[in-house]
Order: sequence, then structure tokens, then C-alpha cells
Amino acid sequence: MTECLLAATTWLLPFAAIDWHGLFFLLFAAIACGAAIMVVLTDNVVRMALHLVLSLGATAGLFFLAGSEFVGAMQLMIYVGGTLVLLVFGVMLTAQTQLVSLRTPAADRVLAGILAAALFAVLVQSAVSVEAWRRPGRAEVSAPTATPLGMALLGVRVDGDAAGHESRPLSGYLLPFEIVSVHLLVVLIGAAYLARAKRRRTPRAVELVASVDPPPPVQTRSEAGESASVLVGGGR
Amino acid sequence: MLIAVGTVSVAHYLIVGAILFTAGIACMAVKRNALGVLMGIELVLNGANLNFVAFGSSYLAGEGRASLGLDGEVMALFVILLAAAEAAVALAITLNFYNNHATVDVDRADDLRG
Amino acid sequence: MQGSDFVGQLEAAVPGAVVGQTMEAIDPWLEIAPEKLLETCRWLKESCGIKFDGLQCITAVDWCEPDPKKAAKVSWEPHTELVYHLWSTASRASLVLKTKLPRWQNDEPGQIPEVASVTSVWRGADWHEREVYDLSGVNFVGHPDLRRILCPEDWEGYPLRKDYVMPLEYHGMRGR
Amino acid sequence: MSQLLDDDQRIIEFDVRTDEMLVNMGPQHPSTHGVLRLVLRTDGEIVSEMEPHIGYLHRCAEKIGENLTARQWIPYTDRMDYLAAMNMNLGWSLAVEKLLRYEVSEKARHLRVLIAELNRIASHLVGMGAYGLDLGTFSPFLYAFREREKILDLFEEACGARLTYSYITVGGLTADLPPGWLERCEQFLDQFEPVIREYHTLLTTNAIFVKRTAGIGVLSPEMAIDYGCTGPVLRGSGVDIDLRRDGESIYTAMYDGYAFEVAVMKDGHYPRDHEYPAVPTDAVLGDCWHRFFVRMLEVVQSMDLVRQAIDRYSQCKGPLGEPLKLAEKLPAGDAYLETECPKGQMGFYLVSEGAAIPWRVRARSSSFSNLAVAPELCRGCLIADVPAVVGSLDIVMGEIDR
Amino acid sequence: MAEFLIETIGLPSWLAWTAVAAVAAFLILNVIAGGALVFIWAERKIAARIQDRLGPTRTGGRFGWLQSLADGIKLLAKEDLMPDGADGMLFRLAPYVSFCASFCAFIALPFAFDVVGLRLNVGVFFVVAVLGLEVFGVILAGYASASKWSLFGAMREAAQVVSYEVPLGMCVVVPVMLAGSMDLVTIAEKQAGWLTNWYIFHDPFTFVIFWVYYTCAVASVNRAPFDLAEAESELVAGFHTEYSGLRWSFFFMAEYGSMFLVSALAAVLFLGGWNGPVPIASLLGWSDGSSLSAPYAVRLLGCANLMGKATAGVLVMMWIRWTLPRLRIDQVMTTCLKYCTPIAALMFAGVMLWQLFLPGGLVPGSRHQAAAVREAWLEGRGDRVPSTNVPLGVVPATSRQVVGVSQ
Repeated sequence: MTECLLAATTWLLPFAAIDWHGLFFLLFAAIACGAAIMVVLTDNVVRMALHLVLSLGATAGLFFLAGSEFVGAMQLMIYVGGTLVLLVFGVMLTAQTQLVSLRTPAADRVLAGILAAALFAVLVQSAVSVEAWRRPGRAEVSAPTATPLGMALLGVRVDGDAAGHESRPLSGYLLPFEIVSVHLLVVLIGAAYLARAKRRRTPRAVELVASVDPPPPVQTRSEAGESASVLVGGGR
Repeated sequence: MLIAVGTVSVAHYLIVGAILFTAGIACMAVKRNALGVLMGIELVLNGANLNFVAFGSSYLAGEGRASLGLDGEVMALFVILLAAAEAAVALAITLNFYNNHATVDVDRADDLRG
Repeated sequence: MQGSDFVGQLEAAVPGAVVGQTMEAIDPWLEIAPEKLLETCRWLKESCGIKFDGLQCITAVDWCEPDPKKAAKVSWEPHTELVYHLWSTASRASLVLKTKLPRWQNDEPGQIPEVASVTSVWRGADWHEREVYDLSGVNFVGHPDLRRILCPEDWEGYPLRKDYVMPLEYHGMRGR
Repeated sequence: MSQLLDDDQRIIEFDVRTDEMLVNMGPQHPSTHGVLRLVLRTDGEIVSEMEPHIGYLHRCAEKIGENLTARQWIPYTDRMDYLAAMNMNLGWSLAVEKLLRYEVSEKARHLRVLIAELNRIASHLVGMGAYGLDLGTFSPFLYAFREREKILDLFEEACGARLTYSYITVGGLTADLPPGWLERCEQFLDQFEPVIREYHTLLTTNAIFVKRTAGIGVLSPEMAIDYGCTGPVLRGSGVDIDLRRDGESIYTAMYDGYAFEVAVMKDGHYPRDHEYPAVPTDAVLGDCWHRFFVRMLEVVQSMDLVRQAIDRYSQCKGPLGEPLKLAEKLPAGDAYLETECPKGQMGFYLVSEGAAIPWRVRARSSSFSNLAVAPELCRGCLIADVPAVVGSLDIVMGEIDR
Repeated sequence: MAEFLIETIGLPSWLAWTAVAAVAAFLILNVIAGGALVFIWAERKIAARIQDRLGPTRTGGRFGWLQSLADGIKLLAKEDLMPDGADGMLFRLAPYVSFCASFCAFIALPFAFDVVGLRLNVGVFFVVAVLGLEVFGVILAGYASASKWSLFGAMREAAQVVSYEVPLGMCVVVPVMLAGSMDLVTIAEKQAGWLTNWYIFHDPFTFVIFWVYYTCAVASVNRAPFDLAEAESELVAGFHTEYSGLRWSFFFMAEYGSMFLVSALAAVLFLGGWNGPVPIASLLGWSDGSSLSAPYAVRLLGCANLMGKATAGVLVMMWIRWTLPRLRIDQVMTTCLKYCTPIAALMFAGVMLWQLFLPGGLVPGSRHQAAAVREAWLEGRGDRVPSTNVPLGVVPATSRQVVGVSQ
């Protein structure tokens, strides 16, 4: 029974093994490029933001495919989760109805198109020219782990063999790591300064009350007695 | 556990990087909305990132070819970090500009004052 | 301080204010001249011996008998009466002031009578006066924001007047 | 170039211009109590100005009052503050009796106190539950209603209705209590005693509740008196006024011989505050927390009053006495009387020309003035504070719009 | 399982792997869908119990357990309307973005030793990153519904989730530091053994960090006292005011999915993942739970452990929701910036110092030699990832690669 099942499947699906890596690469590349082009084409700034999110998400997928998982996760978290949320906030704050879709005159668009096409041709020609880059990658490679990257950032290169030659010890990235963290701190403080609360909230009612003196001494029942018309003869 | 890297080679990554790069440039050139320009910058940076990772990837490194090794990944890491910082500052400037001129139209930002 | 002393003090402070007084009613009240009303209220709240700092209620009573047969037997002639109930939180004393206003300003229907607004004396009077304006048609001069409060903004007529006729339809809804 | 110059010239302030949004909350809003529309002018989260629009529930009960005799108008007073219908009936009956100079029998007087105070407990329970709902927690609402149902069962046995009773009427009450009612009422009070103490843990001492209400919507005593606020809103700001003790003689005569303390904070202390949770540190006198706490204390105060009323009522011998005829002729003249209802002082004013049908009927609603102060309290607060402030005023739209 | 398909049935290997992937995806989807169904019913029952009433009893059998099915059918039957001012594409896309974000974080979650969608080396980092994407769904929904109220809700929620990601990130780093690797499977493995091996009892700092993590998790999932986005008392229903029917149910599913995910993450990071309080597997003599030849019963026990802990976390969230009132937006922000972040930072420093001076942790003999990892790498062994599920590439040759377990 298994033989006929095997025959059926091979008859139905001729190729023996799918190159998964290639398939997923094409999928993510298609999404990334398609969304990037859509970003250029759409006028509605909110749609642009959405397409940008899709494009960067697909790029994160490409990073995973290329074996650098840490960079892929970092891209998802910092770039898409942080920077683009910031961008969308910016879009929300400024996207009043009349600003949502600003159209550029047709002349500039044509000019930009020509410029882009020329640039693209140059880049592709240079990408394809080097023969070494065209050969497919190594057949078997061990699954990636983040430890060498983590160690490298601490200044200890544990992936010596990857560099191929032992003569020159590889330098860790501790110094740039510290510089970037200080740099981010500076940017954080700068952004906080730019966005500081511009307008004091109108003084809360609490402060208003504090300035008012306590209530007048109210006589207790014994002196005041029930309320009665002041015009009645017995008024106090 | 071994991973066979099929027919995908560095060139494919470079082409995708190129597409992203040119889309970014075109976006910067075409858009009148300041935020559109910012998005163009993000695309350009991502194009560059893709190339870094492609060269640094142990999967795609053919025998005997000088691969960037870990440098590519770390470089991509720093680009992502600094792009976040850059976006924050760029947005702060754009919003302040919007606040003063009630518009983010790049063509209207012609006087240097304020 | 006898009731009459109080009225004496009031007259000394605001001459010509007290037009009439009724002591033996269940709630004795003073009748105040409309033009002296604001001055009296300010005196009552600020400088009078018993500080009337609480305005309980402002009511408009429409004295008018629509059908002619009963109108003949009635002892009063048609007018609108504003009743102010005041209260002193310190000494628990209450006071009722009444002012008589013509039903329509110099008697042409449609022109509502006018009186000074006491919102400057008691902030609470703001909504009470808007309700009296809305339902009984009395224009309070000096009111910060005199609009209808209970009926819709574009409602015509003053429902609590005796001679008020319910409109046939309002925005397509059948009245009667 | 519209540079936003702050009053301090040196610092050129600029702000991301978010234009003032006109946002309206209601009239179908889940948090406002009934059909109330609040128009908020907000700048981002901060409410710069709030304006309530009322009148959605306006039935012009006063115009109808000019075509009905005094006793026929009782059901209309039920529909004003439908959460405390008994107190409304009592207010109108006393006003008419004041005009008629009519004295009800001793037994009827005590029964009226008993029923009115029970209704006050029910009304405050709804106030507590609805306030929890405003601040986002759903459970206290159901606990409050569980206890309120028991009170409504007692009312149903007494007068057959659960919400709009028309039980207290001009000249006494429509019917005497069924046998065994007093024992059931006492059982309810005995089991309710520990429960109401437990309810303090639900909201009063809840850290987030305190954070949301302490120091919010502070009402100074002068502003309260000036705006004519009454009841728990006034007592929450420290003004010691309670008509059951300071009201007109005809009303305070009902409470003659009843020992009770007014639930107000006098020089830093509430009556018997050793039994209740302490006032949180950042609660300012006159804020939402104090208004809520005064209502919780009044529930306990009313329970004592009901117990005393039960003893006095059971000691009275003789019949309850019949209420006045349906079309009782009213003497010429006018009368105004305010009574202490759960939401505040509810005043009824009637003018009569000597006929059975009054010439003019006027109802002065407590929530009407309490709501008038809301725009003052909400200026400068956050959007999330608006339901907290409006909820603390415990308003009922039926009473405001009449 | 793939080998089984390849040898016995002789399917072409790629078809076998697609089948395996399909089964895995189906299982994970059911975990969420099934979880959502159970949690809908559980939420109603718990709310009822807290409010001293019965909750659904009549729908299906005695305890009303079909109630969630009834809700589902109602949602399906309801008409999916869209406000006319809405931006069509974004309006339709928002719920799916939100759902995909919370769904695809489940890939890296280990239910038992080898029962994991994809054993990512950067597992924790990946899950936290993907959780951050959920905010896009909300922003798009808020913006696309074109109504003032939903925009308010969306902005509030976005600000809250983005600001709570900071303390959440810090809390998540502590177990990573203890285990020496970001791989969720390694973290859970290192907590095997008795209850005392769990990271929550590792030292006082991690105990506090667990509670800070749980608060930030509740906030970043928009539940209970922090649910500003759909604060019904102020804004009518926050960002999903305009949604109804199936689209609304996707938002609902996303919320329950991420609630379950966040509690499961807490279980894996702090409460020993699939290791029960008592190491039954090793006590009963079955081979060490973490080796591959263990019978499936051990894996089943592992799954039960993790699901139990995660469900406990979700039930606590529901319990909190029905007892506490809602915080104001500025109070939520102050708790985040003034309380959660500083405490998380302090505890982070505390755990670092603790690692230096007491690497063995409170209970001597537990195996947390983070430093060991460094030596392993330096000697060239490296912590080869001992797992058989090949993430993406397919080994064309029939050679099987024997797995070396590095412990």
C-alpha cells in the first residue's frame, strides 16, 4: 500500500526536495520590496506608515533567514516596535484631514523616477558583477546562537575560527557599545528637553482651596434652633 | 544540526537591499510630507542594514571568501540603535516645525527663521 | 430682634424697597419693588445682621385666569410674581421675598418682563433663573448666560404660563 | 507665527499644537447617571471647561400639578428622585399638611420616619454602587444591589411597589404595616450591620479608589453654600447642616426624641470615627472621597434611626389614621417646606386659591443645585476625573429635569 | 515525527516537513482558540463568584460551559459594520495585525522539553519584541475608526504599552542573566528539580522582580486596573468602539491570547516552565526529563505543568480585574516611570551582585553556573543547540545528525 501511495505523491509532485531557504527568502523579499514600493506610491501618510511597518517586518524575516537571529529580533523590537511607533505618533499628531495626503507635482515625480531607476541599475550591476558573491552559501552550517555576538559585545571574540586567520586577534566591540549607550542617553535627554511640558496645567482646584480660610464657625443646634421665618414675632 | 543553504546567495540579498535603498531615495525625493521623508530615510537605512547582514552571515559565506563575520551583524545592530535615536530627534524637529507653521509640508519650510 | 424691627432695618438700609408685608401667613413674606430687588438681596447677603447666604429657590407664579367667566370673580389683576426663598445657614433663619412683575413688558404680548438678575449675589441663582426664564418667561438682566435649560433651545412659548397653548408639532413630532 | 508666549517672557514656550477638542460625553454615556450630556472642551487630556446639558428627562410635572389635587400629584413626586421615592412623597405631604395646618397621628409620624430612613439606606447603596461603576470596578455595584433588594422586599410587603411607592400621602400613609413586618425589618438590620462595615473594604479603603478620589473635585464650603448645594455634598465640605435637626419645626417635630449625630467632619473628626477606616492622608475636606464617606456614614446613622422608629412605632397604640380625602379643599395662601432627602434638601412650594386643585406647584430639586457646581469642580481636571466628580455628586436626572 | 513520516510512509521529505509544520501551527492555534474559549467561560464564572452570584448556568449542562460557544455564535452572527468615515483598508486590517502579533509570539514558547514551535536562540527577546507589535493593531483601529473617542483610546493605549515595555524588558533580562542564555528551553531546563530551583526562589531580588514583571505584564496586556484603552466610564469603549461581530472577536482573541502568553512567559522565566514543584519524572526513575528518549508521558506532564501555571496567572489577572477600580492615565504613567522602572533597575543590579557573590543561588548545589557557559565556549565546545527540530533548512542527504547533549 505504501508503494502506491509513494508513487501517487511523486507523480503528483515531481520535484523531490524544495529549497525552503530559497522559498522563504523569495516570500520575505517580495513582501519587503512590494511594501517599500507601496510606501513610495501611496499618498495617504497613514497608509505609508503601515506599508513601512510591513516592509521592515519582512526585512526582520530576511535577517532571521540570513542566520543573524539577534539582529532580526532587535530589528523587530527597536525598529518596528519603537521607531515606527514613534513615527506613527508623529503621523497621528500632524495628520489633520487636509495634511493627510499631499501630492507632489507630476514633473518632480517623473524626475525622481528616472533618478531611482538609474541608481537601481548601477547598484544591481555592481551586486551581480562580483562572481564570488553569486555562488550559493556553504552547504551545512551549525544553527546560529547569540552567544558569540554577546561575548563579542563584551570584548571577547569567541568566534575566532569564523574569521579564518588566527594571526590577527579580532577586537571586541566593547568601546563602540559604550559609546552608543552614552550617545543614546544624550539623545534621550535631548528629546525629553524638546518635549518638556510646555504649558502648566491650570492650577488644580486643590491649590485654590488651600488659599481659602476654614468655614465660618457654625452654631450647633442648641443656639440656632430650628429654622423659622425671621419675620415671625419670636425671631432671635 | 546542519542547515543546507540552497541556491540563495549574497547577490540575492544585495539586490533586495538595492530595491529598498532606491525605494528609500525615491520616497525622500517624492514626498512633500516631512514624515514621508523620514520614512524614506528609514528605508535607506534598512537597505544598508540588509547588505551588512548579508555579508556578515555565516550561512551565505562561501568557502575562502572574506566574509565580514560578526562585524556585519554588530554594524547592523548599531545602525538600528542609532536610527532610533535619529528618528527621535528628526520627529522632535518636525513636530516643532508643525507647531510653529501648522503644516508639515516640506516645500513650505523655506524661511530659515523659527 | 422682632420681625417688625427686621423690616425697619431693611427699610432703613434700602429705602423704598419694602412695598408690602404679610406677617400672619404660614410663610410670612415681604413684597419688594422690582427695581430695588438686587440692592435688597445684596444687603441681605452681605451687610444684614442675619447673613442670608443660601438661596433656596426662585419660583415664578403666573397670576392670570385665561377663561373670561372666572376672570371676572378673581380679586387680583393678572401679573407674574417672583418668589425668592432665602435661608441663613448660620442662624437657621428663612425669609420669603416676593416681587410683582407685569405679565408682558409694557403690556404687549410677546415682550417678557424684565428684572435684575441676582446671580452676582448668589452663584446658585444662575440655573434657577435660567429655568424661570425657560418655563415662565422672565428676562433676568445681567445674567451671564440666559438660555433655555430644560426645553430645547429652539422651543417657542413659555410652558408654565396659564395661557400657554401646546404647539401642534415640533420638528415633525405631533404635539396634540 | 503664533508663538505661545507664556506669561514669563524669558522662556519662549512652544507646544505641539493640539487644538482644543470639543468632546461630548453622553447623553447615552454609560457612566453619567441617566440622560445627562456633558460637553467638555479638552486640550489633550486636560478638561479646560465642562458644561452640562440637561432637560432630556423633562416631563413638566409642575404644569401637570396645576390640574391635579394634592393627593393625585403624589405619584409624580415618586418619579422625581426615583431612587428615594418615599422621601419625595414625605416632602410633598408635609408641605401640603403645612398649608392645611394638619397634624398626623403619633403612629403615622413614627412610621413615616421608619420608612423614610429605610429609603435613605437604599438610595445611598445605589449611590455607592454606581460610584464604583464610574471608577471602573463592577463588583461593589452588585453587592450594593444585593442589600437594596432586601429593602425593596420590605417596601413591597408594606405598599406593594418596589420603586415608585406613593405610600406616604397627604394626611398619613395609605396602609398600615402587615403583621410580622417589623420582625423582618429587624432581621434585615441585624444582618446588614456587619455587611455595611465590610463594604468599606470594597471601596473606601481601596488604594486605587483613594487615589482616584482623594483631592479630586474639591468643593470649598463657601462655594457649596453659594451654589445652594445641600445634603452629603454640603456635609462633605464640612458644613454642619442637616434639616432633620435644623429644618422647619413641622419637619423637625417628626424627628423629635430621636437621638442621632449629623455625619459631618467637625474639627477633624467624624462622629464615631473610631469604628470606621481612617481618613486617608491626601484626602482634602470637600473632595470626592469625603462626599462618598459621608454617605457611607449616613447609612449607619439611618440604621440607628430605623431601630428607634421601630421601638416607638410598636409602642403606639390605636389606629394609624386615615389620610385626607382625595379632593381635599386647600385654604388660600402658599407654603414652602424643605426636607432632608438622601441627595440633599428637596423643597416643595405650593400656592393655592382655595380650590382643591393648587394654583401653582414647584419642586426645588437638590441634585439641580448640586450639578450646577460640577463645571466649577471639573475645570482643569483630567477627562478620567469628570465621571469621578459627577459620580460623587450622586445626581439623579429625574429629579433635575422634573 | 518527520523521520517517522519519511521512513515508514516514505513521503518525500519536504511534504513530511510541511505536514509537521502544519500540525505544529494547528496545535498552537488551538492552544489560543481553546484557551480563549475556556477563559471566556472562566472570566464569567470568576466574576460571578466574586460578585456573589452564579454566572452562566443554563447554557449547556450544569455549569454553563457552552457559554463561550454561545458567545462565539453570537459574534459570528452579528453584522460587521464599518463607520462611513472610516479608512476601509486600515479598519479591516487592524484586528488581524493585533491577533497575528499575539499569535506569532507563541512560536517560541516551550510547552514541554521538546514541544516547542521553533527553538529560537533569542526566544525571550523575540517574544518581547513581538508583544510590542500588538500596539500597531490598536493604533490602526483607533485611527481608522475616525471617531474622537477611539482616537483617544488608541493614543492612551499606545503610550501605555510603549512605556511599559521598558520595565518589562528589564524584568525579562534577569532570568536570562541567571540562565546565561536567552533560549527559553535552556531557561526552563535550568529550573528543573525541586521547587527551590525555580528562579522566583533563587534570591530575594528575583522574587520582587517576578511581581514587578507581573504588574508590567498586566499593564502591557491592558487588563484590570490599567485598562485605560477601553475605559468604558470615560471613553465609550476605547479603540474598538466601532467594531462588532467577527472583527471585534479578533481583538478579544488577541487580548486573551496575549494574556495567556504573558502568564506562560512568567511561568517559563520564573516558575520553572514545565518542571513541576516535585521532579516526578526523575523520582519515578524515568530517564532525566530533559533527554529525548523520555516517554511521551513526561512531555505530557510538562505541558500540563506549564498550562497549569499559565492558567493560574490568567485567573489571577481576572481576579484583579473584578476587584480593583481603574487607574487614571497619569497614575498609570507614574506607576510605570516612578515605580516599576526604578524597582526593576534596582533588582536587576541586585541580582547582578548576587550572581557575583553567590553564584550557587540561595539553595547550594543548584546548577546555575552561568560562568560555565563562558568556559564552554572558550574551549570550543560551545553550547551546540541540542535539538532535533531543524528550523528551516532541509537536510537533502539522508544522514542524521546525532545530537550531543552539552550538560
